[in-house]
Amino acid sequence: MISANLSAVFYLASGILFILALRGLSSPETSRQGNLFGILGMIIAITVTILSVGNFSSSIIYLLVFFVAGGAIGSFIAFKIPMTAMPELVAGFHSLVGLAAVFVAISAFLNPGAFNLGSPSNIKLASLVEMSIGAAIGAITFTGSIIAFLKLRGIMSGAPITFTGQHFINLALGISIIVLIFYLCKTQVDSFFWSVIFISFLIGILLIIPIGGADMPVVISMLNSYSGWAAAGIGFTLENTALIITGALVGSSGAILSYIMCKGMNRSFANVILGGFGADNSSNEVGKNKDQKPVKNGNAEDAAFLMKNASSVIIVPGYGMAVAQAQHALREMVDKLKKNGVTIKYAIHPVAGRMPGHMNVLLAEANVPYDEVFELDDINNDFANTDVAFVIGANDVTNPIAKTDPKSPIFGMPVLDVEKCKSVLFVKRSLSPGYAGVDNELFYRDNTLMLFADAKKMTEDIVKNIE
Amino acid sequence: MISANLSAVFYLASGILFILALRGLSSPETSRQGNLFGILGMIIAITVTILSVGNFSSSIIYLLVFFVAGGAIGSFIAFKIPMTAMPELVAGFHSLVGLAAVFVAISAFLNPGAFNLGSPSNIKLASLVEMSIGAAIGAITFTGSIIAFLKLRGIMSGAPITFTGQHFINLALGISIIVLIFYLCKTQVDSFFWSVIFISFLIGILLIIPIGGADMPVVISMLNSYSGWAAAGIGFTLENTALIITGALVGSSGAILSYIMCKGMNRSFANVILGGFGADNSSNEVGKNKDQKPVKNGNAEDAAFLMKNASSVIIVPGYGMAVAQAQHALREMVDKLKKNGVTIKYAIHPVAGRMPGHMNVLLAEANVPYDEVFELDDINNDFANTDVAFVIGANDVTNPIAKTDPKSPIFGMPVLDVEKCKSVLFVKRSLSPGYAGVDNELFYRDNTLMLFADAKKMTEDIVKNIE
Amino acid sequence: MEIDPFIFRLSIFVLAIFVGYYVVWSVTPSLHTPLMSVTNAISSVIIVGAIIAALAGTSENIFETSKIFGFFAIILAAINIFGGFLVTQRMLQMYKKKKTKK
Amino acid sequence: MEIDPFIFRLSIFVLAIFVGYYVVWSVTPSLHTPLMSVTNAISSVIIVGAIIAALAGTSENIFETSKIFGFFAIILAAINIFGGFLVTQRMLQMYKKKKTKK
Amino acid sequence: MIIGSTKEQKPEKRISITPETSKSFKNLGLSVCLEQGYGENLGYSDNAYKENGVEILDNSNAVMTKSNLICKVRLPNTSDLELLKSDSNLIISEFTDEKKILKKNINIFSLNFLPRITRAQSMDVLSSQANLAGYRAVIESIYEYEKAVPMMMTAAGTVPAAKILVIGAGVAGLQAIATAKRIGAIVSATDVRLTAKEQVESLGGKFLTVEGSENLETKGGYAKEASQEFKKKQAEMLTTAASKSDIIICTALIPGKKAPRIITENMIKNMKPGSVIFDLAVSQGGNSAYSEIDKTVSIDGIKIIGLSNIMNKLPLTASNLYAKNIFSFVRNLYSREKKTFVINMKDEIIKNTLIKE
Amino acid sequence: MIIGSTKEQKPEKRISITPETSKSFKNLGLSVCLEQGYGENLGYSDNAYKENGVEILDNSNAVMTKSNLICKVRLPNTSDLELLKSDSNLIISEFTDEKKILKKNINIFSLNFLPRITRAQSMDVLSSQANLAGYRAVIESIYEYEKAVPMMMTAAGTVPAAKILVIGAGVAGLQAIATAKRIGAIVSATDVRLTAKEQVESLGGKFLTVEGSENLETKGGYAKEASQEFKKKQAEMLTTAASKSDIIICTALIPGKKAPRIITENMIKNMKPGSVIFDLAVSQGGNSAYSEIDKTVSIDGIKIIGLSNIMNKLPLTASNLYAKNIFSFVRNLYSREKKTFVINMKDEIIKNTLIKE
Ligand SMILES: NC(=O)c1ccc[n+]([C@@H]2O[C@H](COP(=O)([O-])OP(=O)(O)OC[C@H]3O[C@@H](n4cnc5c(N)ncnc54)[C@H](OP(=O)(O)O)[C@@H]3O)[C@@H](O)[C@H]2O)c1
Ligand SMILES: NC(=O)c1ccc[n+]([C@@H]2O[C@H](COP(=O)([O-])OP(=O)(O)OC[C@H]3O[C@@H](n4cnc5c(N)ncnc54)[C@H](OP(=O)(O)O)[C@@H]3O)[C@@H](O)[C@H]2O)c1
Ligand SMILES: NC(=O)c1ccc[n+]([C@@H]2O[C@H](COP(=O)([O-])OP(=O)(O)OC[C@H]3O[C@@H](n4cnc5c(N)ncnc54)[C@H](O)[C@@H]3O)[C@@H](O)[C@H]2O)c1
Ligand SMILES: NC(=O)c1ccc[n+]([C@@H]2O[C@H](COP(=O)([O-])OP(=O)(O)OC[C@H]3O[C@@H](n4cnc5c(N)ncnc54)[C@H](O)[C@@H]3O)[C@@H](O)[C@H]2O)c1
Repeated sequence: MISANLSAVFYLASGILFILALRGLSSPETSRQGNLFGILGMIIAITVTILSVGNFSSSIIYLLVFFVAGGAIGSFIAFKIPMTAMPELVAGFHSLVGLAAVFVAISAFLNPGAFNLGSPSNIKLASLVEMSIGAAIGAITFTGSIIAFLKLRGIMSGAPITFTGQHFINLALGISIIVLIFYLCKTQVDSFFWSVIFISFLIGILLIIPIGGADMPVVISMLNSYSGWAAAGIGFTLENTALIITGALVGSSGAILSYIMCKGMNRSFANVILGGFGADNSSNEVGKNKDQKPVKNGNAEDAAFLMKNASSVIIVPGYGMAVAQAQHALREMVDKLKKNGVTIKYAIHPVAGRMPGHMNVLLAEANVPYDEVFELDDINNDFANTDVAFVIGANDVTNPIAKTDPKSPIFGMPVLDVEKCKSVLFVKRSLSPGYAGVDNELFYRDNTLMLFADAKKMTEDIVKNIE
Repeated sequence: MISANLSAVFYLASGILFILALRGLSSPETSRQGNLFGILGMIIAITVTILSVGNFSSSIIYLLVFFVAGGAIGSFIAFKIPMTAMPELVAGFHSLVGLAAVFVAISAFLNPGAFNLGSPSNIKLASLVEMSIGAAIGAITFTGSIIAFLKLRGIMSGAPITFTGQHFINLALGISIIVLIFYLCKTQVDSFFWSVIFISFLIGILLIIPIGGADMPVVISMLNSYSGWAAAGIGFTLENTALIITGALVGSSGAILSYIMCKGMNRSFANVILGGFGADNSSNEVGKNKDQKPVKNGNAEDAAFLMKNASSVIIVPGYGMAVAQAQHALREMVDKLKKNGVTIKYAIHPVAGRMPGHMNVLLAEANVPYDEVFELDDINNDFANTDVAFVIGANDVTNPIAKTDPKSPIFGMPVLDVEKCKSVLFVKRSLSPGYAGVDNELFYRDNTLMLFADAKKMTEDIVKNIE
Repeated sequence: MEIDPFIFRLSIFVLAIFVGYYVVWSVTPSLHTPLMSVTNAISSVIIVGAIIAALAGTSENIFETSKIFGFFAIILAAINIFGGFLVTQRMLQMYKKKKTKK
Repeated sequence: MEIDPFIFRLSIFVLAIFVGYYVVWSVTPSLHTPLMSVTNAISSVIIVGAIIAALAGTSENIFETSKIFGFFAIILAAINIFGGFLVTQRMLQMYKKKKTKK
Repeated sequence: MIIGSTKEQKPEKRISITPETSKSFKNLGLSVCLEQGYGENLGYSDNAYKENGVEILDNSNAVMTKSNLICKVRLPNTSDLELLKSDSNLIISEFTDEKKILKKNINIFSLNFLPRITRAQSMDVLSSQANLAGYRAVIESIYEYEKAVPMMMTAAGTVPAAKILVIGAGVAGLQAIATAKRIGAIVSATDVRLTAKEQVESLGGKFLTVEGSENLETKGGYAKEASQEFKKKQAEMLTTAASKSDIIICTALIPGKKAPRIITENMIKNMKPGSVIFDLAVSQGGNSAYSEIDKTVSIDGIKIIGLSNIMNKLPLTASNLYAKNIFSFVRNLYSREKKTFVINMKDEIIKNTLIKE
Repeated sequence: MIIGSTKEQKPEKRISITPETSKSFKNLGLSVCLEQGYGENLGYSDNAYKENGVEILDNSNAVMTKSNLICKVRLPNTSDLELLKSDSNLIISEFTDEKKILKKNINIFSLNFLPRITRAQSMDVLSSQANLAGYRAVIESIYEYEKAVPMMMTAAGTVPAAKILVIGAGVAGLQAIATAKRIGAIVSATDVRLTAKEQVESLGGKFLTVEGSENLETKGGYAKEASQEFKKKQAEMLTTAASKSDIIICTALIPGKKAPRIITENMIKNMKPGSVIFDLAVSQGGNSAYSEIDKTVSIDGIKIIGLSNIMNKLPLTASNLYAKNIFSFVRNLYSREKKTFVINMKDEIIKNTLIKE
């Protein structure tokens, strides 16, 4: 059993470790260290709590049993889950945090004495408000995360589900929660508390169903933020600094992260969060194709990260580079990559562009050394040993359909086997086809990242992100 | 008279306003707003303090008189001081804050009862430590700032003053302060307190004299940080949240700022702060010339800022652009500036470069439209109406000595009158002369900013900083 | 004239919000997912509340309803703690710089 | 089991350090000087202490030594407050975007 | 199967089989025979061919009688044709409609009739040669132009950049634009096909659009003949453009028709003395007034150059590409299983190029 | 004071006064008189001159007798010289050491002897003409070269980029490098002056350094003659370089000496057939073996071109710059106060250019 002061100091320490954890995670170099800080913070928080409660009765055995059981389940999931299922996993985990917050609030409500909050039906008003808010937010997080999980897992359709009056209903439910809390404080009647939790479950569902699958990452981050606020609410109830600091930290960083992600996707935050509104005209046309085949939509920072960390990159220029006059920016990008120790080659397809030698003219203008420029026959075998193919404004000349479909108008044309690279980046403005008018199935491959933008603009942005 | 709780809330509010103030100052768009936040925070802090002390005796009249007197002096200085004297002004102001902190500490020491810290000779130990630290740091800030002020003002030589054993003496003095505080706590004897203050005054002087004039901005920021820590120390003594928050804020932000400034100057933080060490080999050779005429040394961000906010810029390329092969980067920079609404022209001197038409070849390669390229006769009158001349790797062709000194080897050659622009940016690697071997006095002009770097590198960096 | 500890907590809360705000501003997009997952793991600090709920109080009877909720909360939070940190670790493994690089 | 307010203050102090750390990280170099000057102005919040020193206490005698120090501190801080904010304002004036721009 | 080729008649300098393609033919399972001294004028010795497995025969008659497939640039003369085995094949590029030779039962393929489909690109003689023609037309014009082309700001004053106007932005036109741009000229171009605008701009040229113009592009990517009204508007636009131009390169063609007359006497009269007009379309009737085949006409100090076979100015490069085109065509015609040439009329390429009575 | 000029003797096509400089002379307070039909061959009509205040005289004799200062490209013939007033002035560029004409008391200035000082740059004929020569040498070489220069990766195979080697990186050499680079060649260059390396690289060319070489630069920026050892090393280096080159442009000169012989018979033997050597130094003795003045020699399929007056290939631009050079020189010579030409021997420019017995 340790003194309240000492435990408060330790809670502060664990809060700071969490800050350092988030800070670490914001750059690849320090990220693993950040994670360790987080673990350390958590260990301190748990140990201090156990010590400060100071109840070493048989309960502690049960506690350990439950803790180990949970830990085992968590570890099992963490090791078994495939990397591609990350987003839904995070959503699933969130729901647990939300539910845990609800449980803690219920526990406090049922047995306020244990937390020094007064006695049942005579709970301190401030605490009552705090725990209701904590429980409500926790409940919203819980059901919201479940819906997000189902959508991402594909169990529920990813399409936004909207109906008229949606926003109105949400508003009404929100207000009713406030009213209920008010009466709860006034009367201390149990059923108000349960109603708050129930309605919050409902709100969680209603909030997330109108949001489309593509926006889920933002939603997850938003739910993350909610779980933080819930923890902070409980923290106020329990007068626990660790919960307050961490809750506020998670709450605000989650909110900011979702904002940043919206910006990265060129979506308005309000649109995403208000779901229904955004949903009708959201579906980011650029990223969608008629058949709704999914494409991976990246941005300049992703591209910069991938190429910077590659050991070899092959540049495949096409007519789009010429249209955008991106050759100078491209050259600059290559210079930067070389400084990062990346090996670069240019692969020129015989008919890239709209004139024989089109690419050569432009690359020479940008002073690309001739010995970095290779024709198809000389480079086609290299793709398999290359980390990244950077396809800039080229399309037909990479289309594997030329090898497979005798009916296609480009059948028989030799093509650059870019898809053999570990990753393929396509810079073009949309999913529309090239000169020959045939769709390019590479866009939908798993190892392809589409960078939708004008080639010059995108290349310049990538340059900015390579250091 | 308001309750302690209420005033604590207001102090929190003013702390937050100060945070917002600093945040605002980190970008030009929000900077003025930031300043307003700062003012607001200060008003709240002062009002709340007066209200919470709740003493409306005649003292308050004196208080107002002193306050208004100080305010008048401050305003007068603020309006009269020439813009060029900014750094020394800030240093001067710092000394005042330092001294004020010392005074407050003394006041608390003399009359602890008024602050609820116990009674004279029986002051709470924690408070005693806190106030001693506050007073010590305040005293260091005071004398340190005075020295910085004198150096910047030119009253004292800007050269670093070093003597052997300097660091040793500082260390000894530092230890002695700790020892004194220890005994002060033990015995509560006045003289220990006074000794602490006196020795701290000495340390302030000793810390700053070995630091060279060029490093003063870093020092000022460091002293700023000290004044913050002093305030925080006093804040702990007075149990005042506003002082604690603001002190910590100012303390850490000042430290970070000095670190950032060191990085910007490519100096090591330790070198600057440990003065003596750095002083011997510091003098940043690039920035110095044999006669020690001062040049203004800028970086890519300054250049980007200046040009982005200009309405017209004339580019003056010379041989250095060719050597660095900076034409492509230059073109990109110009594109960015145009997007920012800046009008751009290129001024080509007839003998710029090392071959007739040298610049034309390179600009054509970078696809610069011919109608933006002007020969000397056509553009020389435009400089006077232009905001910025961006001279990239040119030297002789801008040298006004050709107009004035018949003995100079370039006398009689027509030159580009870049100095008539509001600001001139020179990109070159050093102060060394050009082909003709004559020094260029423009480098030392007031409206010139030297950007020492390889032309390509610098231009690329500028591009990064234009958004 | 003691200050209510609530005010202090409020100050701490507000300042922590600022820290949270700033700390993620500069995150690289490729780290969005790991960051999200570590934040998730951290948010299971709610276990602190769960532990109190499970252990605190006078009664030795661990089958009291309020305690049962506490124990359940502990399981949930523990899943999250282990799962969250481990998964983050796995993700970060992928970002290791290649050894082939100088 | 009340917590000593000092701990709270310490928490606040530490968090404020973090905020200070982050808030200036991204500052443009051209704003270094104004930022320095506004920080300087803000640091004269020490005036809060000065006011307490000047007003507080039981004695009505304003010529008590401790009060005199307080009043002097007020003058110094006031110079700084007005000077600091006004000078910052003046400096920022120079950064106004030109009107000729679209 | 045996492939053969004989020397072309003067002035044609190009050849159809290079040592490099001989080797490719051999790898395909075909034998190659050539007339003695076949590539000498381009610096390809008989030995260079022999090293690649070519049989060198004494004279063209021997080649003609021996081969199953003859590839040439132009139609052989009648006497040579008579020597061909019946059912043998002949691949040429220019086919000048001489009915008589069709009497004998030989398959004549003219690569000029290749369909513009992606698969045929590697055989596309029109493209490969037009591309070089565009490049060389600029070199020829600059050679004839008595001023410096790029802008030079020098101590002795400024040399202004020459203005080059390219008429027709097909394959030749685009390469002309690229080349002119490289040398430092201010380049503008015009075409009747609207897609040409983006293409011209992708090379850094300026596109002169005829106002309110329809898009005169056929499905195959070629141009249609323009309406009278269009021609009038185009003429107006070009009159000012021409008067500002120092060099005009004409490349406009309409398949199967006479080349459109675009540069008029009037436009030329308004041009500056010293200007140069290069008419690549001269053999199809010419885009410019005054232009004459294989002559340089001087009108008021303006040179109008008409060169019928500009490929003779870079015969080596032209032959290399031509030989590759021929090889790609033969590879498509030859069946490795059947070890013979298969005339598969379902193949669009073969159907289009085979000349029928 | 009256300035005059007469037509040059064939084959020189350049002129010394253009309508533009006539105007400048007039503004300076000088009168200009010219022989009838003076600028006709370049498209400058007599009217164009008259509009700028020039007096057109019937024949050259009239001009010679009337003028106080004659400016020309080359020395007038003896009979014309006889007509000059005594104490009159003559500005030319090429001075071919003909002692006899100095008998008469006229001041002859040869712009070829200008000091290389900054102030003289606007009069520097050597620079202004060498610059154009460098440009044109590349155009001439490419015209003669029977392949395409830039790299083109096409459906019919890749055309490799031509390799161009420039010998001597002075004014002409640098412009040659720039021009070759523009057209898309792979350019390398060599020189004896070490500062040339940076300059070559500043134009995107590759510099071939002779190993362990001293810097052979004079104070004036010119080259010194190289040592025997240096020459040997240079030859070794160049033998490999030449064998890989398609076009070689020679521009190496040493003032007052015969041009260094750099490309040897042996190097030429190792070059590929179809290669081109352009010897700009041919009139000073030539940098290349086999090169002959105003002839194109063909050795083993390699063309060696020697053109003594390459300025005749772009006489218009050359004249414009030359006339500006002359004008700048006259402006320096003429005193507006005294309204006469002042031969101030303290002026380095005048001292150096004045030809003394
Ligand atoms: N080389 C020749 O001589 C020649 C002559 C005629 C035809 N062709 C044909 O042209 C094709 C050449 O293949 P290719 O891969 O070079 O070109 P492509 O298949 O036509 O694809 C070019 C791609 O660039 C994108 N693009 C256009 N403008 C862009 C911009 N500003 N920024 C970014 N992307 C842009 C377009 O997609 P978005 O619209 O989505 O941006 C387009 O899909 C072949 O089909 C070939 O047969 C060649
Ligand atoms: N145009 C002609 O035909 C011709 C021929 C011969 C001589 N010249 C003479 O050349 C001069 C031309 O004037 P100018 O102003 O163009 O050149 P300049 O006076 O020679 O100045 C060039 C400046 O560029 C800087 N520089 C060199 N490399 C650089 C790099 N990589 N990055 C950044 N800066 C670099 C150098 O300073 P740092 O070393 O400090 O970087 C140098 O001071 C005149 O004096 C002219 O008379 C001209
Ligand atoms: N898909 C392929 O495999 C392939 C291969 C090569 C070329 N092409 C395309 O075929 C098209 C035609 O190329 P081409 O060079 O063989 O054409 P061409 O030689 O028949 O004509 C040259 C150009 O002249 C233009 N023209 C005709 N009449 C004109 C007029 N009155 N005024 C101005 N311009 C006029 C035409 O539009 C054409 O661009 C181009 O778009 C080219 O890109 C496609
Ligand atoms: N300051 C001025 O006003 C001014 C004006 C024009 C030129 N210049 C400078 O004068 C210098 C000479 O220029 P130029 O063109 O008149 O010189 P040039 O015509 O006399 O010689 C041409 C080049 O040949 C080189 N050369 C001589 N012998 C050689 C050998 N054996 N091997 C290889 N190269 C050899 C020379 O170094 C020179 O670069 C250049 O540096 C130029 O920049 C200065």
